[in-house]
Amino acid sequence: MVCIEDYESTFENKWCPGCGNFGILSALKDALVDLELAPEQLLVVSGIGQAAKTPHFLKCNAFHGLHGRALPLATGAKMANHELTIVVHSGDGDCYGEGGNHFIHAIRRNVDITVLVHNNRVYGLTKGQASPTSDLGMVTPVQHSGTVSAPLNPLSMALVAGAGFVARGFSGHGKHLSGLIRAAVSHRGFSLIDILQPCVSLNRVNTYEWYSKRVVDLSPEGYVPDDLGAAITLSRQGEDSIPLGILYQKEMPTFMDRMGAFDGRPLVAEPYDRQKRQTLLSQIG
Amino acid sequence: MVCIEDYESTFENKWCPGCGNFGILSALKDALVDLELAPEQLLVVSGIGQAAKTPHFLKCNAFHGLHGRALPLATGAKMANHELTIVVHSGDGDCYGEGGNHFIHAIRRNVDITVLVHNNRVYGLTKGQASPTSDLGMVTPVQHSGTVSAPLNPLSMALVAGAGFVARGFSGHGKHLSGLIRAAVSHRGFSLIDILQPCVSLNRVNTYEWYSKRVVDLSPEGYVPDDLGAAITLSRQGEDSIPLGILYQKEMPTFMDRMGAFDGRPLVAEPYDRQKRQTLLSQIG
Amino acid sequence: MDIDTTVKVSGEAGQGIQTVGQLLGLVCREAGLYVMAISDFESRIRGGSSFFQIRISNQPVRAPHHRVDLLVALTSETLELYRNELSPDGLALIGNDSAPIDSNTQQVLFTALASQAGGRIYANTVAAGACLALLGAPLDLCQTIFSGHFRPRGKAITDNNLNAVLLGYEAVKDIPYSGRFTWPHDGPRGALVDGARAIALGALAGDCRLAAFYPMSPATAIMQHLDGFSDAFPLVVEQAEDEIAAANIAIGASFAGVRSMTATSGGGFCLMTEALGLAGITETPLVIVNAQRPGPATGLPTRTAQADLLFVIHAGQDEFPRFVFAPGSPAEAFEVTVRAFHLAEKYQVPVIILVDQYLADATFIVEESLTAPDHIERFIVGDKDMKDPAGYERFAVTPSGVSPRALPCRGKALVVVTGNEHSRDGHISESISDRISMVDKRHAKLDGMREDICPPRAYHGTAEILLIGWGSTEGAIAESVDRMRADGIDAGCLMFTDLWPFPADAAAEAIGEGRTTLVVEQNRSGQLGKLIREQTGIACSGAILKYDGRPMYPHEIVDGVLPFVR
Amino acid sequence: MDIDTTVKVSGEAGQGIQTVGQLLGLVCREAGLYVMAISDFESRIRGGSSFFQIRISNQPVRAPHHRVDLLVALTSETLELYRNELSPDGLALIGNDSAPIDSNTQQVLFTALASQAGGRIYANTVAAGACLALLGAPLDLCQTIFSGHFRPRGKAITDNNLNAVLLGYEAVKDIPYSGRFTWPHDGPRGALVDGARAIALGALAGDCRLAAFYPMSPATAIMQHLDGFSDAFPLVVEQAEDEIAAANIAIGASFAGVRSMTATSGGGFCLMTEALGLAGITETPLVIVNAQRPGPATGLPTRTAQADLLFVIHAGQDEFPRFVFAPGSPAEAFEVTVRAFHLAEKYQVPVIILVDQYLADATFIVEESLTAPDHIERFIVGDKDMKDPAGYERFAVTPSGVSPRALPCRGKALVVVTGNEHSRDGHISESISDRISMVDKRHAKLDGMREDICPPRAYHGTAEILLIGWGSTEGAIAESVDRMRADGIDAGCLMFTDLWPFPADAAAEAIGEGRTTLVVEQNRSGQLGKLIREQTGIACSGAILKYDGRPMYPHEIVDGVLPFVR
Ligand SMILES: Cc1ncc(C[n+]2csc(CCOP(=O)(O)OP(=O)(O)O)c2C)c(N)n1
Ligand SMILES: Cc1ncc(C[n+]2csc(CCOP(=O)(O)OP(=O)(O)O)c2C)c(N)n1
Ligand code: SF4
Ligand code: SF4
Ligand SMILES: [Mg+2]
Ligand SMILES: [Mg+2]
Repeated sequence: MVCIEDYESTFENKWCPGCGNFGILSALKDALVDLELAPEQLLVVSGIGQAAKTPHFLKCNAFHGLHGRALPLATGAKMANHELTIVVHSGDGDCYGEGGNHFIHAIRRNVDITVLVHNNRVYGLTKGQASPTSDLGMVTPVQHSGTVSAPLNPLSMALVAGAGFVARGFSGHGKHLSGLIRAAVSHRGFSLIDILQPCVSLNRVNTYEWYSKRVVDLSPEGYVPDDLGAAITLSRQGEDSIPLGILYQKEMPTFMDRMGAFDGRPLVAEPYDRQKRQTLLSQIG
Repeated sequence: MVCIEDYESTFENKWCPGCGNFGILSALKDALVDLELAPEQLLVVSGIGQAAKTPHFLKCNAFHGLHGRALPLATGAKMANHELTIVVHSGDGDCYGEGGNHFIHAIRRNVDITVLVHNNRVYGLTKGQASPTSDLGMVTPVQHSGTVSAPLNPLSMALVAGAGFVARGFSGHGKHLSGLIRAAVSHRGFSLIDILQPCVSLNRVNTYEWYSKRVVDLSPEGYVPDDLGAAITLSRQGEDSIPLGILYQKEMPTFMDRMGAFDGRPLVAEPYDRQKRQTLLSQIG
Repeated sequence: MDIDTTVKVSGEAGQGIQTVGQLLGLVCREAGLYVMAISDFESRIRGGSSFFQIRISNQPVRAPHHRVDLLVALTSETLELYRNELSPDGLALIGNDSAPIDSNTQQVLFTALASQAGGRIYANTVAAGACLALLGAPLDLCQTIFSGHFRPRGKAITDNNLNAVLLGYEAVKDIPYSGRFTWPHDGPRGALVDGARAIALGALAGDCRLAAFYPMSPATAIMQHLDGFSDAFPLVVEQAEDEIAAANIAIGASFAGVRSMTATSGGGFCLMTEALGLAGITETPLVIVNAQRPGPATGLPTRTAQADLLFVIHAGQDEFPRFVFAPGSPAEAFEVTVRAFHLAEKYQVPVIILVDQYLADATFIVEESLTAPDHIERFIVGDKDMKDPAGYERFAVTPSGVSPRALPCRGKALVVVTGNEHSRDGHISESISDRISMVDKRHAKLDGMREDICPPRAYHGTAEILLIGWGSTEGAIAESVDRMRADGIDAGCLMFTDLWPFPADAAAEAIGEGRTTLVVEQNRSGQLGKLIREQTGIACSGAILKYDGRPMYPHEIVDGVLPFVR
Repeated sequence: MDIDTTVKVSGEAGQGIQTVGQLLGLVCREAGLYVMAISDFESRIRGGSSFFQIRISNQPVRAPHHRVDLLVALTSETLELYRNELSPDGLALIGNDSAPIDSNTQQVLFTALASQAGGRIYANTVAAGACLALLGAPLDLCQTIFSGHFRPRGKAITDNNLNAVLLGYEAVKDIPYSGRFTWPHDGPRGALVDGARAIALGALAGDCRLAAFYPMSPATAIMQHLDGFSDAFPLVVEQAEDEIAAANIAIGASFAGVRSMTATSGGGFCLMTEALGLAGITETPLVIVNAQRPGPATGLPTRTAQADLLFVIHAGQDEFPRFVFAPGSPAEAFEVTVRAFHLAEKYQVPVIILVDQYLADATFIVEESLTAPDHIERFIVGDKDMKDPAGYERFAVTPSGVSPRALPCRGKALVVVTGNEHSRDGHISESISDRISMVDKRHAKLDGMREDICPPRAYHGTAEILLIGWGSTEGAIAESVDRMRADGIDAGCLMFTDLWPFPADAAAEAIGEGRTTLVVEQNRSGQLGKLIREQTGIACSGAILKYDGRPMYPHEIVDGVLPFVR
């Protein structure tokens, strides 16, 4: 039996009081407990940013890597040991800005990992510059006249890139979010949850109130997430009503399925077959 | 009067005989001539690859940069001098692989440049490895059992990223392509033409014949490229019938519009106002 | 020096400590005092422990002091952390949440007073008022500065802050403090400028017109200042999607004809190294600021280091000429930046400016007047300068290695450049002769570049013990020299700003032989020491190395020298 | 040495020149001859001028020869380009499109004969047949090799090729050629291996299980060979979206417990430098091959250089221990690669293997037997090795600097790592003491690492003139020494494979003083010379530098030495 306490870290939490990240962290713990996943079975990989600090505030195996590079790190770890359960925590800058290329290509690979993007629509850790999801015109310390680039739509991107699990959560709806995380981790293949996360210190536009007025839970509406076209349309919907839930889910062959694992065992568990290597070395012409 | 000869370069062309790039090159020249654009008014920017060699085979101003980095180069040049007409030549690896992140974000900026991607669905210059648009399962020298990642759909990506001009051309349909290029260069804002380009040396799957059987010109079908939803649907269509033409076009404020050019003049043409700088320097506290 | 006081204001991130610091600095400046202030913060937005430390003097000060005379601790954690830094007759002010521990500690109810003034958020202003009162600052001066500072934020906020400063000022009236001094009324000695702002001002003066960047501490502040200039000047400041884009945008802009730059720190610089080579082979002027912080990788994002010297000198595959400069103060950072833009265009090469978190964030009174060049020499040719514009060759071979540079679409001359090796016309060439002539041509620039390099600056340069440093440690090293000399130790120093091309002859001459030579650096291996040995054959006698991410203090250098004193 | 013949086959890209070369090599090998072959190609897929040049001898050969005895020019352009390399009694075979110009030139209708054999595409096989006949190779040997080579491609293709080889063989029967020699029947002396294949084999022998890469000449060939092993061995070879991803995938895999690598060239290496630092600070083993080519930027993509030495030693912000190795031959490349994987895990550091296009593509007869280690020592701990797995600390401080390394999700011990500076448990720490202890701990590894470093290898190491080189020029330098000694010049050489940590004491001792020391390098500035001076204080007397992108030939070195001969 796994319980919440198993996941409690003694490491001091460094987020601002009231930050939406707390909701994500506790939804994550709830989901992990529900999934009966023990800390030693979990690897959390992250980039750099406030979101990416998550693994320190949790008891688990952790690789807190470089800004933007969580996905390739996680990909490599999964390839080495496909028995790992890997959850990636990333920020909107980390995943869609610096790491945008990896985002697209990790989806193409369909590596079986879960990606939780704490989308606060701002660069938190570096003190408030615009992120790829910041509102057009948002004023920041380095964009004093407001941003001039249109915000990126991560869900649409993930959908057209071919992701088999695309969802949106809200850090203010913990229970719902925890359910999404459970579903995402259980999904075989690449799963993305873009999580709306108020940054109480630096984003004065997209606040708890702003979101609370707009978010709409898809499931009571009877939405069935099996139609990619419908999911894309939904993902493009204006910001007056922001759908929460699984927009699209479809199981597809994963990277490991397509690759054909060497003999079913994770690479890391294979013995070193000296004989076989020597035979090859002795036979080369 | 601009004529084709103005664009003839004496530099030896290094593409393979029969390569689809020749069709693109001549469609480009035709379009430039039709646009009455003289070589000295044109800047061609490219990354690295067979496609990216294009500017050498043309008489024009040229910046043949780094693999994957044509878009930021072009963006910088446009910012410095927004009177430049900039055409980017890139490959599927260059633009969607190494340069994937710039692709998304250049679209978000809506810088007024034209991007021609010679999409041969293979890494040409490096001798035939898979590209992001290679067919799933394509066998290559480094993917001896076939690729395991799903191909990327550049048009869908561009559409959901918010591009205001998204088209597909075919190097085998020169006249049609030349019309597209004309339209793209005339479009105010970021314009993308993904050009189907047979690589006769290294891609044995997507040949002239393969394409010729599949491509369908949109315009005789009465398609009007003003509905983003319809364009996305069209872009996702299976490969039995591959639509050619402008999938979507919409003029939107460009980067320069939103930024508000300093006083209408290109940055490069502004005088150095010493007095104004000195006043600021003398007043700082 | 009769006034030399160090005040440390500490607390959590988000408590407005930087604002207190800034205001203290402004009040001192207005009175005609010199200040030198450093900032210390963690990589977080709220909570934790951070401080602002300001040294106030009636003489120029160019390094922080390790002994604190007045500590204003807004949290009990920071009181614990920093009380051991108090000088014997120093004083600590603490707020409600700490209990006074000894006679050097006095409680002031910052938060309660702040609430009185209009809200708890004014606690920092209360603290500033208390602090200024203890130092003996005239109340009206404080009020003038505070109201000037807050005016842009509206009357209500200004009034509340004025209330707060007054309450703080009054609250400490009866607290005895030996550090109180008589304030001059001399008016400002100069501007209050930190390294980041100095670089931004230098870029503006140097006619930079495009800055592309990706946010990264401690470089972001430079871009923030530049962004502030972009309404009034022809200047685009663009946040890119990543550092690779930032560098390539800057190169594209430079190619198209404007002076351009980017600024980053180590990790971002890594990502720019390929573009650095592109600037090198296409001979496109480019200015890159690398504001160093401790690494490797993310390291200590908000701390300081001098550990990228050898990296930036060798960054990028193969070889190409570049300049590397490391200014020692905000005033020099301004100058070096202006010079960087000039030299980048003169030689058509990339220029790297190495600063660090300490210098970027450290505030100095800059007495030197900051001047914009009368004229910007662009080293650019147009059709009118050519016999045959149609035959223009971007990479014409010249004895200096510098080819006449035309701009694209500004005339009949077509400009063709490539990151591949090329012939003179800019088209790809794989021929042996083109390769050799292009490598030699690029290499040839080094001769001219060396002539534009400044030798290291000596201070008591013939002393028995010679400290050798580079960049931002200049103030600390110079002060350590003064202190040692005052103690009868014959110490001097040699400071390098221009590090590449390395001024080898000047260095060898200045260093000479037969005395104790110690490099002073903020890295683990003594990089300047290695460079000196590589370039001159001289092995220094030792090294004083600090790599904990904190600024170098003069006393640490003195301590490091002592074992070498005979 | 009674047999020492150099054959050059030249023509357009796409004419199958590499195949001719490969077959010539196989035939020679089968007969028991030694060969050493180089490839020269342009950055294009069809057309242009390229060649394959093979040196054949009955003695081991380890460098190319600049005089061509037999030139087979499939195009008139390449005849023009290379005929001046013909030795006085050399012979050029030309096809239909060139006219014989002198008595040294003979026409063979390659294309016409090829059509006879089954199609114009067999022209290369016709040429191979002609070439082998002129050299005196036994026909049956040729036929055996050719049929073995083509068999996998089906009977029709095999038959056509056999026809073609025969037609070529017969066509030159009456052409007089003084270079014909008597072929031994000794059987293979060893395998025919180029540097790229040697590294791939070394990686396999070293138990590499994941290779992530982004295609880049001249490194791609390594990955191509590895990909070929991935069906039979537990090995994933993955093409990444870019080099940043490749390096991070490799790091992720290594962290999760498998030996991993990536391979690239300069521009890609630039993009990996940030990840290199991540491996450094997280102490994750990583092997990176940098196959050098001339730069900067895209440079000469298909040519060779040795110009990244100082870059890879200093790459990445701040400082962290790493190994840098540059093997001198395919046999050594194999060994070094096996060793790289071992040392990466032993010290938990990144290891950089520096090769270059020349070595990657150059084929040698490797006589040394290539052996896989009996046992792979992983230096990994599990719960069973710990008193208290729950208290496991990934970065425990030890005297060697190496901490017991556990793997994630392989037991109760939780593994926490970060690219930020950290405390022993792997969590972020900004404290001064953690920072110092972690820097010192990482630095401490250098002591152990130095013990695992091999000193430079001397050959006539006490000679009056000492050539000093590194990496792939070993064969050329050694042969130049032999030639000079044969001419009565007292020359010797010192070759470095292990370059970092630099074996300073061994180097200083081996170089000594008072004689002529010349670095021989393929870069413009003499990087090894700089490194030696930095590390030992010894300034070499001169440098023989070649930077045109072409391999180093022994005679060029001899020419470079002559001015120094008294
Ligand atoms: C290569 C590199 N570039 C820039 C940075 C600086 N940096 C750290 S976090 C961050 C952005 C954080 O934004 P986001 O990913 O949205 O995370 P948040 O803090 O908002 O959760 C940046 C730019 C870095 N660490 N490394
Ligand atoms: C940083 C970097 N990585 C890799 C390469 C090697 N490279 C050159 S071109 C190319 C891919 C070419 O493919 P594509 O962009 O599709 O262009 P094509 O040749 O097919 O037209 C690669 C990987 C490089 N030059 N630079
Ligand atoms: S800055 Fe924003 S995202 Fe970061 S911890 Fe504070 S509230 Fe959360
Ligand atoms: S390799 Fe392919 S893309 Fe490149 S020139 Fe040849 S045919 Fe064209
Ligand atoms: Mg964010
Ligand atoms: Mg391609």
